[in-house]
Amino acid sequence: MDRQHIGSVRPERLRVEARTVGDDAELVVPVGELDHHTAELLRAPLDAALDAGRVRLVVDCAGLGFCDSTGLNVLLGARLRAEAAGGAVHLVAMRPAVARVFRITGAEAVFTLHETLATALPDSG
Amino acid sequence: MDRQHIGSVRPERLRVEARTVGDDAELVVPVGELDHHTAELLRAPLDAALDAGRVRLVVDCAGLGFCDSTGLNVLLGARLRAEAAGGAVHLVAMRPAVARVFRITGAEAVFTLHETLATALPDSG
Amino acid sequence: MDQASDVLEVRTLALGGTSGTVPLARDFTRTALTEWGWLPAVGADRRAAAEDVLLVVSELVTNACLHAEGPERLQVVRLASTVRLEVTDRGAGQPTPRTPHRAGRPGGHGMFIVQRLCLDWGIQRVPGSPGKTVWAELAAPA
Amino acid sequence: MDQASDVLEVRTLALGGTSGTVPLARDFTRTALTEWGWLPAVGADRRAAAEDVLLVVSELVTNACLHAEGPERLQVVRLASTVRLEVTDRGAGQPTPRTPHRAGRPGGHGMFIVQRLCLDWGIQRVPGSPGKTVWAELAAPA
Ligand SMILES: Nc1ncnc2c1ncn2[C@@H]1O[C@H](COP(=O)(O)OP(=O)(O)O)[C@@H](O)[C@H]1O
Ligand SMILES: Nc1ncnc2c1ncn2[C@@H]1O[C@H](COP(=O)(O)OP(=O)(O)O)[C@@H](O)[C@H]1O
Repeated sequence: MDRQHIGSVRPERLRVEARTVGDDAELVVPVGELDHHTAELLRAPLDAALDAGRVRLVVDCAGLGFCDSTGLNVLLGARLRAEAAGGAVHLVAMRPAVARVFRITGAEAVFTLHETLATALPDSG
Repeated sequence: MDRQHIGSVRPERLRVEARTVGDDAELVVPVGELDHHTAELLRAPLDAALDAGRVRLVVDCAGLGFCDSTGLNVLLGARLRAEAAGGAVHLVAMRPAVARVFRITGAEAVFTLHETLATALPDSG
Repeated sequence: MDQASDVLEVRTLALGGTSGTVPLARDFTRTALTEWGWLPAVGADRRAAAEDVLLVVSELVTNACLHAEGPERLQVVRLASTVRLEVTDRGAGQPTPRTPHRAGRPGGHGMFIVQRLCLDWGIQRVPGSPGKTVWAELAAPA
Repeated sequence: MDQASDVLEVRTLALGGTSGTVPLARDFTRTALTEWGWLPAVGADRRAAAEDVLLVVSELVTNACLHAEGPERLQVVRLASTVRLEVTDRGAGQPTPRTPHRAGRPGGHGMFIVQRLCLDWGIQRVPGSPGKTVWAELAAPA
Protein backbone atom coordinates (compact mmCIF):
# COMPACT_ATOMS: atom_id res chain seq x y z
CA MET A 1 0.00 0.00 0.00
CA ASP A 2 1.54 3.26 -1.10
CA ARG A 3 -0.25 5.80 0.96
CA GLN A 4 -2.49 6.06 3.95
CA HIS A 5 -4.68 9.07 4.61
CA ILE A 6 -6.82 9.48 7.70
CA GLY A 7 -8.94 12.47 7.14
CA SER A 8 -11.73 14.79 7.98
CA VAL A 9 -13.84 17.24 6.04
CA ARG A 10 -15.55 20.53 6.69
CA PRO A 11 -18.53 21.41 4.58
CA GLU A 12 -18.08 24.66 2.69
CA ARG A 13 -20.41 26.99 0.82
CA LEU A 14 -17.98 26.70 -2.09
CA ARG A 15 -16.06 23.73 -3.42
CA VAL A 16 -13.36 24.22 -6.00
CA GLU A 17 -11.77 21.50 -8.10
CA ALA A 18 -8.83 22.07 -10.42
CA ARG A 19 -6.89 20.07 -12.97
CA THR A 20 -4.32 20.66 -15.63
CA VAL A 21 -5.37 20.15 -19.25
CA GLY A 22 -2.70 19.92 -21.91
CA ASP A 23 0.43 22.01 -21.45
CA ASP A 24 -0.71 25.43 -20.40
CA ALA A 25 -4.38 25.23 -19.43
CA GLU A 26 -5.99 24.83 -16.03
CA LEU A 27 -9.63 23.79 -15.65
CA VAL A 28 -11.08 25.21 -12.43
CA VAL A 29 -14.59 24.32 -11.30
CA PRO A 30 -16.14 26.33 -8.46
CA VAL A 31 -19.43 24.89 -7.16
CA GLY A 32 -21.52 26.89 -4.71
CA GLU A 33 -21.38 30.54 -3.67
CA LEU A 34 -18.44 32.84 -4.25
CA ASP A 35 -18.12 35.76 -1.82
CA HIS A 36 -15.97 37.33 0.92
CA HIS A 37 -15.87 34.07 2.88
CA THR A 38 -15.03 31.72 0.01
CA ALA A 39 -12.98 33.88 -2.38
CA GLU A 40 -9.65 32.43 -1.17
CA LEU A 41 -10.80 28.94 -2.14
CA LEU A 42 -10.90 30.08 -5.75
CA ARG A 43 -7.94 32.43 -5.63
CA ALA A 44 -5.55 29.73 -4.41
CA PRO A 45 -5.86 27.30 -7.35
CA LEU A 46 -5.88 30.15 -9.88
CA ASP A 47 -2.67 31.56 -8.41
CA ALA A 48 -1.11 28.10 -8.19
CA ALA A 49 -1.81 27.50 -11.88
CA LEU A 50 -0.37 30.89 -12.82
CA ASP A 51 2.70 30.27 -10.63
CA ALA A 52 3.23 27.02 -12.55
CA GLY A 53 3.05 28.81 -15.90
CA ARG A 54 -0.44 27.70 -16.88
CA VAL A 55 -1.89 30.90 -18.26
CA ARG A 56 -5.04 29.64 -20.00
CA LEU A 57 -7.45 29.57 -17.08
CA VAL A 58 -10.78 27.90 -17.87
CA VAL A 59 -13.37 28.46 -15.16
CA ASP A 60 -16.45 26.25 -15.48
CA CYS A 61 -19.18 28.36 -13.84
CA ALA A 62 -22.08 25.94 -14.43
CA GLY A 63 -22.26 25.15 -10.71
CA LEU A 64 -21.68 28.70 -9.50
CA GLY A 65 -24.91 29.87 -7.90
CA PHE A 66 -23.77 33.24 -6.61
CA CYS A 67 -20.93 35.69 -7.23
CA ASP A 68 -20.57 39.23 -5.94
CA SER A 69 -17.90 41.91 -6.41
CA THR A 70 -15.48 39.98 -4.19
CA GLY A 71 -15.70 37.00 -6.54
CA LEU A 72 -15.40 39.29 -9.51
CA ASN A 73 -12.21 40.75 -8.01
CA VAL A 74 -10.64 37.29 -7.78
CA LEU A 75 -11.31 36.63 -11.46
CA LEU A 76 -10.18 40.13 -12.48
CA GLY A 77 -6.95 39.65 -10.53
CA ALA A 78 -6.30 36.32 -12.24
CA ARG A 79 -7.04 37.91 -15.59
CA LEU A 80 -4.41 40.63 -15.06
CA ARG A 81 -1.79 37.99 -14.25
CA ALA A 82 -2.86 35.66 -17.08
CA GLU A 83 -2.80 38.40 -19.71
CA ALA A 84 0.54 39.73 -18.53
CA ALA A 85 1.86 36.23 -19.28
CA GLY A 86 0.18 36.00 -22.68
CA GLY A 87 -2.81 34.00 -21.49
CA ALA A 88 -6.47 34.66 -20.71
CA VAL A 89 -9.35 33.75 -18.43
CA HIS A 90 -12.20 31.83 -20.05
CA LEU A 91 -15.55 31.76 -18.27
CA VAL A 92 -17.87 28.90 -19.20
CA ALA A 93 -21.62 28.36 -18.78
CA MET A 94 -22.39 31.21 -16.38
CA ARG A 95 -25.87 31.10 -14.88
CA PRO A 96 -28.05 34.21 -15.26
CA ALA A 97 -27.49 35.60 -11.73
CA VAL A 98 -23.73 35.39 -12.13
CA ALA A 99 -23.70 36.66 -15.71
CA ARG A 100 -25.63 39.71 -14.48
CA VAL A 101 -22.79 40.81 -12.17
CA PHE A 102 -20.34 40.68 -15.05
CA ARG A 103 -22.72 42.54 -17.32
CA ILE A 104 -23.64 45.43 -15.04
CA THR A 105 -20.03 46.07 -14.04
CA GLY A 106 -18.81 45.86 -17.63
CA ALA A 107 -16.35 43.13 -16.59
CA GLU A 108 -17.75 40.69 -19.15
CA ALA A 109 -15.84 42.59 -21.82
CA VAL A 110 -12.44 41.59 -20.45
CA PHE A 111 -13.10 37.83 -20.25
CA THR A 112 -13.65 35.27 -22.98
CA LEU A 113 -17.12 33.81 -22.46
CA HIS A 114 -18.19 30.34 -23.62
CA GLU A 115 -21.46 28.46 -23.47
CA THR A 116 -19.86 25.03 -23.13
CA LEU A 117 -16.51 23.57 -22.09
CA ALA A 118 -15.85 22.22 -25.58
CA THR A 119 -14.83 25.58 -27.03
CA ALA A 120 -13.00 26.74 -23.90
CA LEU A 121 -10.54 23.88 -23.51
CA PRO A 122 -7.45 23.64 -25.70
CA ASP A 123 -7.79 21.34 -28.71
CA SER A 124 -5.58 18.66 -27.20
CA GLY A 125 -8.21 18.18 -24.45
CA MET B 1 -45.56 48.80 11.02
CA ASP B 2 -47.43 45.57 10.58
CA ARG B 3 -44.93 42.96 11.59
CA GLN B 4 -41.63 42.67 13.34
CA HIS B 5 -39.39 39.68 12.91
CA ILE B 6 -36.12 39.18 14.77
CA GLY B 7 -34.45 36.21 13.26
CA SER B 8 -31.59 33.89 12.73
CA VAL B 9 -30.56 31.50 10.02
CA ARG B 10 -28.74 28.20 9.77
CA PRO B 11 -26.96 27.41 6.57
CA GLU B 12 -28.20 24.18 4.96
CA ARG B 13 -26.93 21.93 2.22
CA LEU B 14 -30.37 22.30 0.64
CA ARG B 15 -32.65 25.30 0.35
CA VAL B 16 -36.20 24.86 -0.82
CA GLU B 17 -38.52 27.62 -1.96
CA ALA B 18 -42.17 27.11 -2.81
CA ARG B 19 -45.01 29.17 -4.23
CA THR B 20 -48.48 28.64 -5.53
CA VAL B 21 -49.08 29.25 -9.24
CA GLY B 22 -52.64 29.52 -10.50
CA ASP B 23 -55.28 27.40 -8.79
CA ASP B 24 -53.82 23.98 -8.43
CA ALA B 25 -50.09 24.18 -9.13
CA GLU B 26 -47.15 24.49 -6.75
CA LEU B 27 -43.70 25.54 -7.93
CA VAL B 28 -41.03 24.05 -5.69
CA VAL B 29 -37.36 24.93 -6.15
CA PRO B 30 -34.76 22.86 -4.31
CA VAL B 31 -31.22 24.28 -4.50
CA GLY B 32 -28.28 22.21 -3.24
CA GLU B 33 -27.98 18.52 -2.35
CA LEU B 34 -30.90 16.22 -1.69
CA ASP B 35 -30.17 13.24 0.55
CA HIS B 36 -30.94 11.57 3.89
CA HIS B 37 -30.19 14.78 5.81
CA THR B 38 -32.15 17.19 3.65
CA ALA B 39 -35.05 15.10 2.31
CA GLU B 40 -37.51 16.49 4.87
CA LEU B 41 -36.87 20.02 3.61
CA LEU B 42 -38.35 18.98 0.27
CA ARG B 43 -40.98 16.59 1.58
CA ALA B 44 -42.61 19.24 3.80
CA PRO B 45 -43.57 21.76 1.08
CA LEU B 46 -44.65 18.99 -1.30
CA ASP B 47 -46.93 17.51 1.37
CA ALA B 48 -48.23 20.96 2.35
CA ALA B 49 -49.18 21.66 -1.27
CA LEU B 50 -50.90 18.30 -1.60
CA ASP B 51 -52.73 18.83 1.71
CA ALA B 52 -54.02 22.12 0.31
CA GLY B 53 -55.30 20.44 -2.86
CA ARG B 54 -52.55 21.61 -5.20
CA VAL B 55 -51.87 18.46 -7.18
CA ARG B 56 -49.76 19.79 -10.04
CA LEU B 57 -46.32 19.79 -8.45
CA VAL B 58 -43.65 21.51 -10.54
CA VAL B 59 -40.15 20.90 -9.23
CA ASP B 60 -37.49 23.13 -10.77
CA CYS B 61 -34.33 21.00 -10.53
CA ALA B 62 -31.96 23.45 -12.24
CA GLY B 63 -30.20 24.13 -8.93
CA LEU B 64 -30.21 20.54 -7.69
CA GLY B 65 -26.62 19.35 -7.68
CA PHE B 66 -27.11 15.93 -6.12
CA CYS B 67 -29.96 13.48 -5.54
CA ASP B 68 -29.73 9.90 -4.32
CA SER B 69 -32.37 7.23 -3.67
CA THR B 70 -33.60 9.07 -0.57
CA GLY B 71 -34.38 12.12 -2.70
CA LEU B 72 -35.93 9.92 -5.33
CA ASN B 73 -38.18 8.39 -2.65
CA VAL B 74 -39.49 11.83 -1.66
CA LEU B 75 -40.46 12.59 -5.24
CA LEU B 76 -41.94 9.13 -5.79
CA GLY B 77 -44.03 9.51 -2.62
CA ALA B 78 -45.33 12.88 -3.79
CA ARG B 79 -46.09 11.40 -7.18
CA LEU B 80 -48.26 8.64 -5.65
CA ARG B 81 -50.27 11.24 -3.72
CA ALA B 82 -50.51 13.66 -6.66
CA GLU B 83 -51.69 11.00 -9.09
CA ALA B 84 -54.22 9.62 -6.61
CA ALA B 85 -55.72 13.12 -6.63
CA GLY B 86 -55.67 13.47 -10.42
CA GLY B 87 -52.43 15.45 -10.57
CA ALA B 88 -48.79 14.80 -11.47
CA VAL B 89 -45.22 15.66 -10.61
CA HIS B 90 -43.33 17.66 -13.24
CA LEU B 91 -39.54 17.70 -13.08
CA VAL B 92 -37.83 20.61 -14.83
CA ALA B 93 -34.25 21.15 -16.04
CA MET B 94 -32.55 18.24 -14.28
CA ARG B 95 -28.75 18.34 -14.42
CA PRO B 96 -26.95 15.25 -15.79
CA ALA B 97 -25.95 13.77 -12.40
CA VAL B 98 -29.52 13.95 -11.16
CA ALA B 99 -31.09 12.78 -14.40
CA ARG B 100 -28.84 9.72 -14.23
CA VAL B 101 -30.42 8.53 -10.94
CA PHE B 102 -33.86 8.74 -12.49
CA ARG B 103 -32.70 6.96 -15.61
CA ILE B 104 -30.90 4.01 -14.04
CA THR B 105 -33.74 3.31 -11.60
CA GLY B 106 -36.38 3.62 -14.31
CA ALA B 107 -38.14 6.29 -12.24
CA GLU B 108 -37.95 8.82 -15.08
CA ALA B 109 -40.84 6.98 -16.71
CA VAL B 110 -43.32 7.91 -13.99
CA PHE B 111 -42.62 11.65 -13.98
CA THR B 112 -43.28 14.30 -16.60
CA LEU B 113 -39.92 15.79 -17.59
CA HIS B 114 -39.43 19.30 -18.99
CA GLU B 115 -36.40 21.18 -20.21
CA THR B 116 -37.68 24.59 -19.11
CA LEU B 117 -40.25 26.01 -16.70
CA ALA B 118 -42.35 27.43 -19.51
CA THR B 119 -43.92 24.11 -20.47
CA ALA B 120 -44.24 22.85 -16.90
CA LEU B 121 -46.26 25.68 -15.41
CA PRO B 122 -49.99 25.96 -16.06
CA ASP B 123 -50.97 28.34 -18.87
CA SER B 124 -52.32 30.95 -16.48
CA GLY B 125 -48.73 31.36 -15.10
CA MET C 1 -38.93 55.71 2.98
CA ASP C 2 -41.01 58.87 3.19
CA GLN C 3 -43.94 57.59 5.17
CA ALA C 4 -43.67 55.28 8.16
CA SER C 5 -47.06 53.95 7.11
CA ASP C 6 -45.42 52.47 4.03
CA VAL C 7 -43.61 49.91 6.17
CA LEU C 8 -45.26 46.50 5.95
CA GLU C 9 -42.69 44.48 7.82
CA VAL C 10 -39.25 44.79 9.38
CA ARG C 11 -36.92 41.83 9.78
CA THR C 12 -33.83 42.14 11.92
CA LEU C 13 -30.77 39.89 12.03
CA ALA C 14 -28.05 40.44 14.63
CA LEU C 15 -24.67 39.98 12.95
CA GLY C 16 -22.13 41.13 15.56
CA GLY C 17 -19.89 38.31 16.68
CA THR C 18 -21.04 35.64 14.23
CA SER C 19 -18.73 34.24 11.63
CA GLY C 20 -19.71 33.79 8.01
CA THR C 21 -21.89 36.89 8.13
CA VAL C 22 -22.11 37.50 4.39
CA PRO C 23 -23.80 34.20 3.40
CA LEU C 24 -25.84 34.38 6.61
CA ALA C 25 -27.17 37.78 5.60
CA ARG C 26 -28.09 36.45 2.16
CA ASP C 27 -29.84 33.41 3.64
CA PHE C 28 -31.81 35.62 6.00
CA THR C 29 -32.85 37.93 3.17
CA ARG C 30 -33.70 35.02 0.89
CA THR C 31 -36.02 33.65 3.54
CA ALA C 32 -37.75 37.02 3.80
CA LEU C 33 -38.18 37.24 0.02
CA THR C 34 -39.56 33.71 -0.02
CA GLU C 35 -42.11 34.46 2.67
CA TRP C 36 -43.05 37.66 0.87
CA GLY C 37 -43.70 35.74 -2.35
CA TRP C 38 -40.78 37.12 -4.36
CA LEU C 39 -39.27 33.64 -4.47
CA PRO C 40 -39.49 31.24 -6.08
CA ALA C 41 -39.78 33.64 -8.99
CA VAL C 42 -41.89 32.83 -11.98
CA GLY C 43 -40.13 34.40 -14.95
CA ALA C 44 -36.66 35.80 -15.51
CA ASP C 45 -37.49 39.41 -14.56
CA ARG C 46 -38.90 38.51 -11.19
CA ARG C 47 -35.99 36.22 -10.49
CA ALA C 48 -33.52 38.97 -11.39
CA ALA C 49 -35.29 41.35 -8.99
CA ALA C 50 -34.80 38.92 -6.10
CA GLU C 51 -31.22 38.14 -7.09
CA ASP C 52 -30.44 41.86 -7.19
CA VAL C 53 -31.59 42.21 -3.57
CA LEU C 54 -29.32 39.34 -2.50
CA LEU C 55 -26.41 40.85 -4.40
CA VAL C 56 -26.85 44.26 -2.73
CA VAL C 57 -27.08 42.63 0.72
CA SER C 58 -23.85 40.80 -0.03
CA GLU C 59 -22.10 44.01 -1.11
CA LEU C 60 -23.22 46.06 1.90
CA VAL C 61 -22.35 43.39 4.47
CA THR C 62 -18.99 42.73 2.80
CA ASN C 63 -18.18 46.43 2.95
CA ALA C 64 -19.02 46.47 6.66
CA CYS C 65 -16.57 43.55 7.10
CA LEU C 66 -13.81 45.12 5.02
CA HIS C 67 -14.06 48.79 5.79
CA ALA C 68 -15.99 49.25 9.05
CA GLU C 69 -14.92 46.78 11.75
CA GLY C 70 -17.74 44.41 10.97
CA PRO C 71 -21.51 44.54 10.59
CA GLU C 72 -23.68 44.70 13.67
CA ARG C 73 -27.16 44.26 12.28
CA LEU C 74 -29.08 43.76 9.07
CA GLN C 75 -32.61 45.03 8.65
CA VAL C 76 -34.75 44.04 5.70
CA VAL C 77 -37.74 46.34 5.43
CA ARG C 78 -40.71 45.57 3.25
CA LEU C 79 -42.38 48.68 1.88
CA ALA C 80 -45.36 48.97 -0.43
CA SER C 81 -43.41 48.80 -3.66
CA THR C 82 -39.78 48.59 -2.59
CA VAL C 83 -37.50 46.70 -0.25
CA ARG C 84 -35.07 48.61 1.94
CA LEU C 85 -31.85 47.08 3.23
CA GLU C 86 -30.09 48.59 6.25
CA VAL C 87 -26.67 47.42 7.38
CA THR C 88 -25.41 48.89 10.62
CA ASP C 89 -21.66 48.77 11.24
CA ARG C 90 -19.20 49.97 13.88
CA GLY C 91 -16.83 51.93 11.71
CA ALA C 92 -15.94 55.46 10.72
CA GLY C 93 -15.61 56.49 7.11
CA GLN C 94 -18.31 56.04 4.55
CA PRO C 95 -19.00 54.24 1.29
CA THR C 96 -17.67 56.25 -1.61
CA PRO C 97 -18.12 54.85 -5.08
CA ARG C 98 -14.71 54.99 -6.69
CA THR C 99 -14.41 57.19 -9.75
CA PRO C 100 -13.52 56.45 -12.37
CA HIS C 101 -14.98 52.95 -12.23
CA ARG C 102 -12.60 50.62 -14.07
CA ALA C 103 -14.39 47.55 -15.38
CA GLY C 104 -11.27 45.47 -16.01
CA ARG C 105 -9.49 45.86 -12.66
CA PRO C 106 -10.13 44.45 -9.20
CA GLY C 107 -11.62 46.86 -6.63
CA GLY C 108 -14.29 49.51 -6.57
CA HIS C 109 -17.12 47.37 -7.93
CA GLY C 110 -19.18 47.01 -4.75
CA MET C 111 -20.72 50.48 -4.49
CA PHE C 112 -20.88 50.70 -8.30
CA ILE C 113 -23.19 47.67 -8.20
CA VAL C 114 -25.23 49.20 -5.35
CA GLN C 115 -25.64 52.43 -7.30
CA ARG C 116 -26.64 50.59 -10.45
CA LEU C 117 -29.22 48.33 -8.85
CA CYS C 118 -30.81 50.61 -6.25
CA LEU C 119 -33.38 53.36 -6.53
CA ASP C 120 -31.46 55.21 -3.85
CA TRP C 121 -28.92 54.63 -1.10
CA GLY C 122 -27.44 56.63 1.75
CA ILE C 123 -25.90 56.78 5.20
CA GLN C 124 -27.48 57.42 8.60
CA ARG C 125 -25.58 58.29 11.73
CA VAL C 126 -26.72 58.73 15.28
CA PRO C 127 -24.85 61.79 16.69
CA GLY C 128 -22.56 60.83 19.55
CA SER C 129 -22.57 57.08 18.87
CA PRO C 130 -19.97 55.31 16.74
CA GLY C 131 -20.73 53.48 13.55
CA LYS C 132 -23.43 54.13 11.01
CA THR C 133 -26.18 52.57 8.99
CA VAL C 134 -25.80 52.22 5.23
CA TRP C 135 -29.18 51.78 3.55
CA ALA C 136 -30.22 50.96 0.01
CA GLU C 137 -33.64 50.62 -1.57
CA LEU C 138 -34.63 48.46 -4.54
CA ALA C 139 -37.87 48.24 -6.49
CA ALA C 140 -40.14 45.25 -5.88
CA PRO C 141 -40.99 43.25 -9.00
CA ALA C 142 -44.03 44.55 -10.86
CA MET D 1 -9.44 -6.74 -4.60
CA ASP D 2 -7.46 -9.87 -5.41
CA GLN D 3 -3.96 -8.60 -4.82
CA ALA D 4 -2.94 -6.37 -1.94
CA SER D 5 -0.31 -4.99 -4.31
CA ASP D 6 -3.11 -3.44 -6.35
CA VAL D 7 -3.82 -0.96 -3.56
CA LEU D 8 -2.39 2.45 -4.39
CA GLU D 9 -3.91 4.43 -1.52
CA VAL D 10 -6.34 4.04 1.35
CA ARG D 11 -8.25 6.99 2.78
CA THR D 12 -10.13 6.59 6.03
CA LEU D 13 -12.83 8.80 7.51
CA ALA D 14 -14.18 8.15 11.01
CA LEU D 15 -17.94 8.64 10.96
CA GLY D 16 -19.13 7.41 14.35
CA GLY D 17 -20.67 10.16 16.41
CA THR D 18 -20.67 12.92 13.80
CA SER D 19 -23.86 14.37 12.47
CA GLY D 20 -24.53 14.92 8.80
CA THR D 21 -22.52 11.84 7.88
CA VAL D 22 -23.93 11.36 4.40
CA PRO D 23 -22.80 14.68 2.88
CA LEU D 24 -19.58 14.43 4.90
CA ALA D 25 -18.83 11.06 3.32
CA ARG D 26 -19.47 12.49 -0.15
CA ASP D 27 -17.23 15.51 0.52
CA PHE D 28 -14.46 13.24 1.74
CA THR D 29 -14.74 11.03 -1.32
CA ARG D 30 -14.94 14.00 -3.66
CA THR D 31 -11.68 15.32 -2.22
CA ALA D 32 -10.05 11.93 -2.82
CA LEU D 33 -11.29 11.85 -6.43
CA THR D 34 -10.04 15.39 -6.97
CA GLU D 35 -6.58 14.57 -5.64
CA TRP D 36 -6.51 11.42 -7.77
CA GLY D 37 -7.28 13.43 -10.90
CA TRP D 38 -10.82 12.10 -11.50
CA LEU D 39 -12.20 15.58 -10.84
CA PRO D 40 -12.68 18.01 -12.34
CA ALA D 41 -13.67 15.70 -15.13
CA VAL D 42 -13.05 16.61 -18.74
CA GLY D 43 -15.93 15.13 -20.69
CA ALA D 44 -19.31 13.72 -19.75
CA ASP D 45 -18.17 10.08 -19.35
CA ARG D 46 -15.44 10.90 -16.89
CA ARG D 47 -17.77 13.15 -14.95
CA ALA D 48 -20.39 10.42 -14.78
CA ALA D 49 -17.77 7.98 -13.44
CA ALA D 50 -16.97 10.32 -10.56
CA GLU D 51 -20.61 11.10 -9.89
CA ASP D 52 -21.38 7.37 -9.75
CA VAL D 53 -18.80 6.93 -6.99
CA LEU D 54 -20.37 9.76 -4.97
CA LEU D 55 -23.82 8.28 -5.48
CA VAL D 56 -22.72 4.83 -4.26
CA VAL D 57 -21.04 6.36 -1.20
CA SER D 58 -24.26 8.19 -0.44
CA GLU D 59 -26.32 4.99 -0.76
CA LEU D 60 -24.03 2.87 1.43
CA VAL D 61 -23.69 5.46 4.20
CA THR D 62 -27.44 6.15 4.15
CA ASN D 63 -28.13 2.43 4.54
CA ALA D 64 -25.78 2.29 7.52
CA CYS D 65 -27.78 5.19 9.05
CA LEU D 66 -31.18 3.66 8.30
CA HIS D 67 -30.65 -0.04 8.79
CA ALA D 68 -27.51 -0.56 10.89
CA GLU D 69 -27.31 1.82 13.85
CA GLY D 70 -25.07 4.22 12.02
CA PRO D 71 -21.84 4.13 10.03
CA GLU D 72 -18.56 3.89 11.89
CA ARG D 73 -16.00 4.39 9.16
CA LEU D 74 -15.65 5.00 5.44
CA GLN D 75 -12.65 3.77 3.52
CA VAL D 76 -11.98 4.86 -0.02
CA VAL D 77 -9.41 2.60 -1.61
CA ARG D 78 -7.65 3.45 -4.84
CA LEU D 79 -6.75 0.39 -6.89
CA ALA D 80 -5.05 0.18 -10.26
CA SER D 81 -8.21 0.44 -12.34
CA THR D 82 -11.03 0.60 -9.80
CA VAL D 83 -12.06 2.41 -6.66
CA ARG D 84 -13.32 0.41 -3.69
CA LEU D 85 -15.67 1.88 -1.10
CA GLU D 86 -15.97 0.27 2.32
CA VAL D 87 -18.57 1.38 4.85
CA THR D 88 -18.31 -0.20 8.28
CA ASP D 89 -21.44 -0.13 10.44
CA ARG D 90 -22.52 -1.41 13.85
CA GLY D 91 -25.61 -3.32 12.85
CA ALA D 92 -26.84 -6.85 12.25
CA GLY D 93 -28.73 -7.76 9.09
CA GLN D 94 -27.36 -7.22 5.63
CA PRO D 95 -28.13 -5.32 2.45
CA THR D 96 -30.59 -7.26 0.34
CA PRO D 97 -31.67 -5.75 -2.96
CA ARG D 98 -35.43 -5.88 -2.97
CA THR D 99 -37.03 -7.99 -5.68
CA PRO D 100 -38.96 -7.17 -7.64
CA HIS D 101 -37.55 -3.66 -8.03
CA ARG D 102 -40.47 -1.32 -8.59
CA ALA D 103 -39.41 1.82 -10.43
CA GLY D 104 -42.49 3.88 -9.59
CA ARG D 105 -42.67 3.38 -5.82
CA PRO D 106 -40.59 4.70 -2.92
CA GLY D 107 -38.16 2.22 -1.32
CA GLY D 108 -35.74 -0.41 -2.49
CA HIS D 109 -33.75 1.80 -4.87
CA GLY D 110 -30.53 2.07 -2.86
CA MET D 111 -29.05 -1.38 -3.42
CA PHE D 112 -30.54 -1.48 -6.92
CA ILE D 113 -28.39 1.55 -7.74
CA VAL D 114 -25.34 -0.03 -6.08
CA GLN D 115 -25.82 -3.22 -8.11
CA ARG D 116 -26.27 -1.28 -11.32
CA LEU D 117 -23.23 0.95 -10.92
CA CYS D 118 -20.70 -1.39 -9.33
CA LEU D 119 -18.50 -4.11 -10.77
CA ASP D 120 -19.08 -6.07 -7.58
CA TRP D 121 -20.18 -5.57 -3.99
CA GLY D 122 -20.32 -7.67 -0.83
CA ILE D 123 -20.22 -7.92 2.94
CA GLN D 124 -17.33 -8.66 5.30
CA ARG D 125 -17.71 -9.64 8.93
CA VAL D 126 -15.15 -10.17 11.62
CA PRO D 127 -16.24 -13.24 13.61
CA GLY D 128 -17.08 -12.42 17.21
CA SER D 129 -17.38 -8.65 16.69
CA PRO D 130 -20.62 -6.83 15.95
CA GLY D 131 -21.30 -4.91 12.80
CA LYS D 132 -19.98 -5.47 9.32
CA THR D 133 -18.35 -3.81 6.35
CA VAL D 134 -20.29 -3.36 3.14
CA TRP D 135 -17.97 -2.84 0.17
CA ALA D 136 -18.53 -1.92 -3.44
CA GLU D 137 -16.12 -1.51 -6.32
CA LEU D 138 -16.48 0.75 -9.36
CA ALA D 139 -14.39 1.04 -12.49
CA ALA D 140 -12.07 4.02 -12.82
CA PRO D 141 -12.64 6.14 -15.95
CA ALA D 142 -10.70 4.89 -18.98
N1 LIG E 1 -19.35 50.47 5.37
C1 LIG E 1 -18.31 51.25 5.01
N2 LIG E 1 -17.64 52.00 5.94
C2 LIG E 1 -16.59 52.77 5.58
N3 LIG E 1 -16.14 52.88 4.33
C3 LIG E 1 -16.75 52.19 3.36
C4 LIG E 1 -17.86 51.33 3.64
N4 LIG E 1 -18.26 50.77 2.47
C5 LIG E 1 -17.45 51.24 1.51
N5 LIG E 1 -16.53 52.10 2.04
C6 LIG E 1 -15.50 52.85 1.28
O1 LIG E 1 -15.93 52.99 -0.06
C7 LIG E 1 -14.95 52.47 -0.97
C8 LIG E 1 -15.59 51.87 -2.20
O2 LIG E 1 -16.29 50.67 -1.87
P1 LIG E 1 -16.60 49.59 -2.99
O3 LIG E 1 -17.15 50.26 -4.18
O4 LIG E 1 -17.44 48.54 -2.37
O5 LIG E 1 -15.19 49.02 -3.42
P2 LIG E 1 -14.05 48.23 -2.65
O6 LIG E 1 -14.66 47.61 -1.42
O7 LIG E 1 -13.58 47.24 -3.65
O8 LIG E 1 -13.01 49.28 -2.32
C9 LIG E 1 -14.15 51.50 -0.14
O9 LIG E 1 -12.84 51.35 -0.65
C10 LIG E 1 -14.16 52.15 1.23
O10 LIG E 1 -13.16 53.13 1.33
N1 LIG F 1 -26.06 -1.68 6.08
C1 LIG F 1 -27.17 -2.47 6.19
N2 LIG F 1 -27.37 -3.22 7.30
C2 LIG F 1 -28.47 -4.00 7.41
N3 LIG F 1 -29.43 -4.07 6.47
C3 LIG F 1 -29.29 -3.35 5.34
C4 LIG F 1 -28.17 -2.50 5.15
N4 LIG F 1 -28.29 -1.92 3.94
C5 LIG F 1 -29.46 -2.35 3.41
N5 LIG F 1 -30.06 -3.23 4.24
C6 LIG F 1 -31.32 -3.97 3.98
O1 LIG F 1 -31.50 -4.07 2.59
C7 LIG F 1 -32.76 -3.54 2.20
C8 LIG F 1 -32.70 -2.89 0.85
O2 LIG F 1 -31.93 -1.72 0.87
P1 LIG F 1 -32.12 -0.59 -0.24
O3 LIG F 1 -32.13 -1.24 -1.58
O4 LIG F 1 -31.07 0.43 0.00
O5 LIG F 1 -33.57 -0.02 -0.02
P2 LIG F 1 -34.27 0.73 1.20
O6 LIG F 1 -33.20 1.34 2.05
O7 LIG F 1 -35.12 1.75 0.51
O8 LIG F 1 -35.08 -0.33 1.89
C9 LIG F 1 -33.14 -2.60 3.33
O9 LIG F 1 -34.52 -2.45 3.44
C10 LIG F 1 -32.54 -3.28 4.54
O10 LIG F 1 -33.41 -4.26 5.03
